Amino acid sequence: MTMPPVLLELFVLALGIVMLVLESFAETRDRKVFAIIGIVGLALVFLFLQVSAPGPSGMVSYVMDWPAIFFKKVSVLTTIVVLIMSIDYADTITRFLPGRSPQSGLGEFFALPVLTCAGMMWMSSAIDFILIFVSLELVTISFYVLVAFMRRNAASLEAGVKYLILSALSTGFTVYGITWIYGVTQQTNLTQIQQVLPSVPLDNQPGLLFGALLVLVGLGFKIAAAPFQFWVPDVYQGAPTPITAFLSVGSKAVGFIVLLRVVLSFQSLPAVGDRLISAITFLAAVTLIYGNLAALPQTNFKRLLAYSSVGHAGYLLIAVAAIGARDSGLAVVVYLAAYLLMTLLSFLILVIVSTHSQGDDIVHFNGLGKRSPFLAFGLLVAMMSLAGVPLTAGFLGKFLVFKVAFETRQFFLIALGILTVGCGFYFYLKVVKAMYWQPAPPNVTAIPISRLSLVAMWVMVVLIFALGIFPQFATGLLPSTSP
Amino acid sequence: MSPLLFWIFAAIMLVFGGMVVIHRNPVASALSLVVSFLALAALFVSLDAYFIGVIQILVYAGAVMVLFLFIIMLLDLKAELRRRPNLPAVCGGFVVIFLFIVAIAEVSFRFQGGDASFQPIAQGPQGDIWHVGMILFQRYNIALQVVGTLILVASIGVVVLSKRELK
Amino acid sequence: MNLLIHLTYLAPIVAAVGILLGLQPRRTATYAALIALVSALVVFLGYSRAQAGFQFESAIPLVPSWDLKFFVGVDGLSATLLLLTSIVELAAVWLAPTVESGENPYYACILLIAAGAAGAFASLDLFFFYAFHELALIPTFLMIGIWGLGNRQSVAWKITIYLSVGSIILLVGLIGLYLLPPPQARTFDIVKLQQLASTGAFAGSGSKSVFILLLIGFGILVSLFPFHTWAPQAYASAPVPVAMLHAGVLKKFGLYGLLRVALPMMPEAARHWAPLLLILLAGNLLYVGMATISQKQLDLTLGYSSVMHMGYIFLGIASYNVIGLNGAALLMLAHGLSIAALFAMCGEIRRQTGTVNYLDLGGLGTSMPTLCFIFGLATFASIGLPGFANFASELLIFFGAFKNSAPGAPLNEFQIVGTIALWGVVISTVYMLRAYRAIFMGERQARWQYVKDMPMNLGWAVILLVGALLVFGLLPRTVLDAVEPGIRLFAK
Amino acid sequence: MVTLNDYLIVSGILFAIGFAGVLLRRNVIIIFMALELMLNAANLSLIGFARYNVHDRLPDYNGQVLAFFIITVAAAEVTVGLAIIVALFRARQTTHVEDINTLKF
Amino acid sequence: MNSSPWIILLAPFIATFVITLITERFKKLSSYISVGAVAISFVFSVFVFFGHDTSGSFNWIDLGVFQVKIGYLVNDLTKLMLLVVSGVGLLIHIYSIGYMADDSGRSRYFAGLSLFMFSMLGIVLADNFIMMFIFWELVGVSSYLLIGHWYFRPAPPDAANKAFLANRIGDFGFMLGILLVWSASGTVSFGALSQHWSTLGLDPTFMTVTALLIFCGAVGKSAQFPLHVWLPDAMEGPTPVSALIHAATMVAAGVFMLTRTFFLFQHSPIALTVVLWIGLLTSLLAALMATQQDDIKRILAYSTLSQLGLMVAAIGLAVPQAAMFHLFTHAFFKALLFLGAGSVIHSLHHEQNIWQMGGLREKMPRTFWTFLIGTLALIACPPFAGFWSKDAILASASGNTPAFLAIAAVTFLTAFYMARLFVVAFLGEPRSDHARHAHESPPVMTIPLLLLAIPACLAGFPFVASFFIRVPEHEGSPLGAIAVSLLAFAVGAAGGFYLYRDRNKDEIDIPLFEHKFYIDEFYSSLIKWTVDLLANISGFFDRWVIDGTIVRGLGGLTWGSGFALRFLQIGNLQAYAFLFGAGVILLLYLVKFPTK
Repeated sequence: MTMPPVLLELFVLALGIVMLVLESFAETRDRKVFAIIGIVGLALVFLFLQVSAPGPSGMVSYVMDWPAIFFKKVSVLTTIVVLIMSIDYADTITRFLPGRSPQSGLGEFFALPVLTCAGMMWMSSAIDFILIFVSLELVTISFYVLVAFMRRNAASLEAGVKYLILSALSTGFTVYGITWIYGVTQQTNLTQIQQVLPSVPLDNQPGLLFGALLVLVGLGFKIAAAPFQFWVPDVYQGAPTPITAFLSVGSKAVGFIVLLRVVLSFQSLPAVGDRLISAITFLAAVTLIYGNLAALPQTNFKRLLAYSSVGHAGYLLIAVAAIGARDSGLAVVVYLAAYLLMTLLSFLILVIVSTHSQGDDIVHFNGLGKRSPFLAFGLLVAMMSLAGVPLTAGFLGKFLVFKVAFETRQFFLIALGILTVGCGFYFYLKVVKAMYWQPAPPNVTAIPISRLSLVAMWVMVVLIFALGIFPQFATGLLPSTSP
Repeated sequence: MSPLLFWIFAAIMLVFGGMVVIHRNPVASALSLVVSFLALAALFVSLDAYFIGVIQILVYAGAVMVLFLFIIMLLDLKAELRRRPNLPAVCGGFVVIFLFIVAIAEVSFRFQGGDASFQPIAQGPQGDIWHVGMILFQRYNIALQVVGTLILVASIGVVVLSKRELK
Repeated sequence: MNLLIHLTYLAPIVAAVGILLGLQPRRTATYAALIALVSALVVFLGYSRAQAGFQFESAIPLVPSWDLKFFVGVDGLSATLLLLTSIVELAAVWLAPTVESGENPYYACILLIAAGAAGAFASLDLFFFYAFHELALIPTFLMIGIWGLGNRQSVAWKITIYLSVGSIILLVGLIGLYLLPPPQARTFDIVKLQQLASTGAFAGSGSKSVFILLLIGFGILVSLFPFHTWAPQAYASAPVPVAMLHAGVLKKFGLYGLLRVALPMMPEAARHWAPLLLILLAGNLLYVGMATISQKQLDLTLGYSSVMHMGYIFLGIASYNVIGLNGAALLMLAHGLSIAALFAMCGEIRRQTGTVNYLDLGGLGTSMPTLCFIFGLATFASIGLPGFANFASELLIFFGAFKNSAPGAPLNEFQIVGTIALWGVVISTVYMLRAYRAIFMGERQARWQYVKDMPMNLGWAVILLVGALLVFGLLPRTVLDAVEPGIRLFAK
Repeated sequence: MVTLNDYLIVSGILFAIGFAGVLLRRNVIIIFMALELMLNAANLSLIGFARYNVHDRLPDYNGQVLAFFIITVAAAEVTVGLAIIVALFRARQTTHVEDINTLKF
Repeated sequence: MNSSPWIILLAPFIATFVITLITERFKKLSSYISVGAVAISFVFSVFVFFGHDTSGSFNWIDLGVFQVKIGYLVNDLTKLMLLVVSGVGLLIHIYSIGYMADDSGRSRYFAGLSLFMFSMLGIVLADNFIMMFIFWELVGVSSYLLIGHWYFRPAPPDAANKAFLANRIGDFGFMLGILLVWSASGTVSFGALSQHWSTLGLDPTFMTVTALLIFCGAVGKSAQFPLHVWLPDAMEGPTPVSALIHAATMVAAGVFMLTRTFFLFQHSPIALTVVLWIGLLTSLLAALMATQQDDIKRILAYSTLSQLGLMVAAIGLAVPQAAMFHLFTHAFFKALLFLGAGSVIHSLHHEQNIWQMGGLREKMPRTFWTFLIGTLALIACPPFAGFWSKDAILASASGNTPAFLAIAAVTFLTAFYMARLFVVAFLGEPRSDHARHAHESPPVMTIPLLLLAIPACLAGFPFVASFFIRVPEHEGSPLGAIAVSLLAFAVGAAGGFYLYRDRNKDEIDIPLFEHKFYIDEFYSSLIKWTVDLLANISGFFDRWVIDGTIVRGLGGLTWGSGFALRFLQIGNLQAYAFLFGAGVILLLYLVKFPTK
């Protein structure tokens, strides 16, 4: 494709603006059409991405390499699924969003994710701290709005405030960290930083490490790594469910691409790079423990997924900590691809079920196996994959993570991984248990599913198995094995 | 800039920064913040960053602070009630803050050349605003677009979040 | 011909999907199991004993850069275990009781468990070897949780968590194994790995830690002492087909893994860890054996006995010579058949009387003579009486253990544990005969007079199992001649 | 003579003051102000570094550009943040952090 | 006729299968199949008897480095045993047709009998240890099945379990011995071992231990002290079974095996001594116990024990020929006695207490006379068969005074208790209704009695015996031995006769003997305090410590820490900010450059 890559983001941006404009002219029309427009537009973008190859971008702060394309795809795909979910969730949104017409505000709810998607796509390509910072903030600020979107819903607002304050705090640290990195290296561009790092004098290395660690803190916040994860359960629970899905997949994914790029460029100065790796190891350990252990007693499915999101960040961090291994980048990528599928699938079904049964506790899934076997099956597949049962995508991710960890001799993390996988089986199967073991509450009916969601669900189920059974799909994601 | 002026402005900035935290009345805090930011703008100027200094005054002291004050007035926030301080939390907070300052001091003092004075710079034909602009529109053009989007998103967000509720 | 082997796991998977989509469960499952059995039988009989090595190979390359393929094929050992799988599968499907609600998922789960086992035995690729086995974990969880008995929920949790932790340890071990050779030689191909092993690629210092990971991982899956406590209660609470498939077939995966992966590739590490394994398996034999004696219910007795019998197989494996390993291989088959038959009949007793407690039962032989007779045969098989395959294999295991010594030398550790194993035969006699006596013999209580003999479907299922035991017991060479060449490749 | 260290230390203290505000104040709006202090502290360091790194007898304007972006972003953040806080106040009649704790565990 | 041994072996095996699988419902047919099979075996045994010594085998298991062979080794010993086993077996099969005529489980019974014949013939034919062990076990199984034939009563299954377990304990030693033999020599073939065992240069202790372990097998199977307890209980089975298995053949298998493997003992004096004294101890104890029993079959059972003890003692005296000779004669007269007792029991509607009998002489003349012949043979009355064989043992003990005295004492006791049995059961007045209405058994039962009475009379005469067996030559002075033997016999028989003539109840009451030296009680408390206790401790430990405490504890600990971790998530924004800051500090101080 000869189209300048940067145009893709602009296209997405235009798409979002078009949706906004349409919103303002649509008086009584069904706003769900906007979401369909967004989905179609993003699907086009996805197809473009599918056929575009990496190449020079002609810009210093923006690259178009394989990871960039991959993470752009992740962003687009996530947004598509989020939009599909949003359609199902629209009724809940409008309930908490009074306006002139019954659907007022929905257009923004569909358009903002598209704009956020543009931010994520920029972030996937960013190799300059300035661009990283602004696109990160674009994503963050959209999320402020989206999380607090249901402004009649106290929980949504509370989540919004918590996210706002903590995210701004982490931004403060990130900025301070970037400042120090810039101060020591005199550069904001990662490629140039990588080049000048070996010549950083010994006295400046602590400052460099200080900056890098603070950046790590900020990114750790985005990817929900302990001990910077405290916002996650509360915000996930309070936010509108599609946005929770968006947060847990999109925000995390772009956090990881930036983290990978940063960590990788710091490898050129082992004194700092290795310390950064040990910091990540520490984060990985704490994250694994916290995410998986604290999930054990959960009874709310959304919070459970929040803790699970933290737990998976732990596994991903293992892969990042094993950056020295050949397939480390691949491990992150594959794990994220798997994580995307299984988490979005879980959220999709959560949206459908919770819309129907007015609640998102695990008990609301009781007897789902009997009430709606296909939904239950979809969720079963998602849970299996999250727990890491072989022949699903989640297993492939865990497999690669353990592989790279073994290659770099991260035995402590492996031991923790073993323990936490066991915990994971427990809390994921709790949902399975509710669906299949428990009797359904009396006088419930089968849950209606929109055709779009059904298609999306089956596509993801098939993809989960496809990725698990044919790993070449996954390895094909990233031909050059490291970003 | 002479060291004296630097220290004066630095002191103003820190003291009023502290006032933001200490004052129980939100309005006082906000006004202290304005003063602190003005001093900060002076420090920017002392670093030959005139453009940033101006922006700081325009955006922060001008726009942001007005917004803050406006909201405080709008919500009619009263002074915080004196609540019993949670002693362990306060102590913990101070320990964390202290350790953080120590960490910053350590890396700062180790910074090579940190104790040397700044190299003089030439006053070229173009002011710093020219340089900043060149970089902004050439090298970081794309970032500028992103920021544009960001502001768009922010304005949509504000609209969505505070649209009047019509019955 | 090469495609037949695919049927052993594909037939049940396809049938399971079909059943989930609404096909008539019982008939579909039976046909699928029959197809699997016929193809396994053809593979077993068609396996050329003269050529040895892996046959019926077929591979689909997946990830060339890792040398990851979907690669199936059999040697004598896996052909035998495939046969075991499909026999037990057919029996389990055959005798599965009528389920009031959710008959479709019930049969689908049975088939999936069997398919997991079959796939694991057929795979010649480490990745799928592992993956297939764990695939069976979730159906097991569902089956025990939904259709189990007694304390089913906590039991389902326990077995699932326990086995998943075991599996993940195993996974780490397998990854370690994959990473042991130099990067350009790395492969998931078991055949290639075995060739690599003969060049000493795994002899490095890492092999010992990899081996212990594999040993513990496989050990947990096989209920090696002291990681055994999941097994008895799980089997007691599981629905009958699950107990049969799990205790009979799925559990053999760990042993198969040791024979297929751990031992051939890391012989030195195997010898290094043999003393530890000996101590642990002595725990299986003696300690678990004693614990079995103290059980007061048939299901728990069978569950514990199944744990105990793993000790023999481990002994065969620990002794690491042709005799012991062949014995272990044969005992895997024999134990699978006998424990499946026993669990099947235990389920029938419980179905009719509602109890398997020894104190409540007695004299059932009068009411159910056929069941009593076949149960007796299975009992004899499980305590290792000649005529049944269990005897031949235990015999080989004892000889294998005693092979590891210099003539006339004082007892070494193998012989001591061998002696314990021999005493284990007495222990198993004690508990099995006690059980048989308590259930079938003596005077019949009045309340059991309406108990009927077992139904036809169960009858044919257990006759299939016990008949196979007798055939292999009388003609052990049918199995051993196929297994032995593969074992001789790496053991003396 | 004013050195880079002086700026860095002052900036560090300002950052710490901001952080202290976040930790100690109960009013969300004040906390938000404190966060602005932190961002500005970062800016001070940034400009300091930019002035310190002299190329061709000119300061490194990259740092100033970054500072510019930070200011812009911070402004946008403030507007959205205040909108959320206002919405929260309307829903709950409070801006105290202790009252915002229905979501927990 | 090389296939003859195979036919001998397989005929009963096929019968077992056919009966079990096909003719289970046709009870008569089943019994004829069984008898027919044993008849085939007998006919071919006769062929083999007159044939040459042969051997042949095939590999049952072949692992290259290790083979398990199934083969036969036909020599004098084999021929004799084949004849005895199939001959006595045939008669007892025929007898069973009558005895079990109205038993509902007849097919099962005959299947068991055929299985037993198969296994016993397998032992006899075996040419190596492993094959012998295989059939050894099978004999145990068939014995278990037949003892437990009436499984719906409480006692037989218990007895069956006991028998099986005792055998298994013996087999434990036996197998261990086989393993040691094999690990030392690399072979299990009798042929190879008998030639090379003594030339392997093994440690004497090792040889002794090995021999004694092998002897364990015999202790179990031949019910020697301390594993003798099962045999009397085994009388719960149908009487023909007791005759065939627990008197004539199976229990003799131990002696046969010791003879077969005598090369192991030959060079190990300690082992021989142990064997001798185990045999003598068993013999004495059993004889003492027998004097106080009231059950006709039990008395015979104890006498079997006692006689087996003598045979074992003969092995211990290094005269296996004498043991075999006694085995040979004993098979006939003990089978005869049991069948006679069976005839009595059958006719008295399963009354087994001798004090409920009496006066059967007139009512059951054929049984009476044949039983008398059997008794005389057993108590070594010249010239009946038992006299000759027991004399041979006594003679070989002449160099060993304690052993000699013990054997003499056994002879005396045997004569005494058999006289007691005979007098009480057959003479005097009937003491119960059953006895009063007794009648002679049908010919299908009495003809085997008559046929067995012939060898019981004649088999001992050297000219007859030497046709079948190499009769041991008497060493030293046979006269003294004969004299002592005769004296002991005469005193015992006379004592028994006079003490119990016309008595209605036992005048002598020795609880120690009556309660079998309290050995059963001792065992059951031993089992209770060791096995069951250990089992319960293990069970408890497994349930509550390993599973309950460790496994569950770990699970609970994990869950609990998860629960505790949740309390960090208290919902307060500032707490999160604080934790965030603390995290930053932790990270900064954990990972930093060393300060200058």
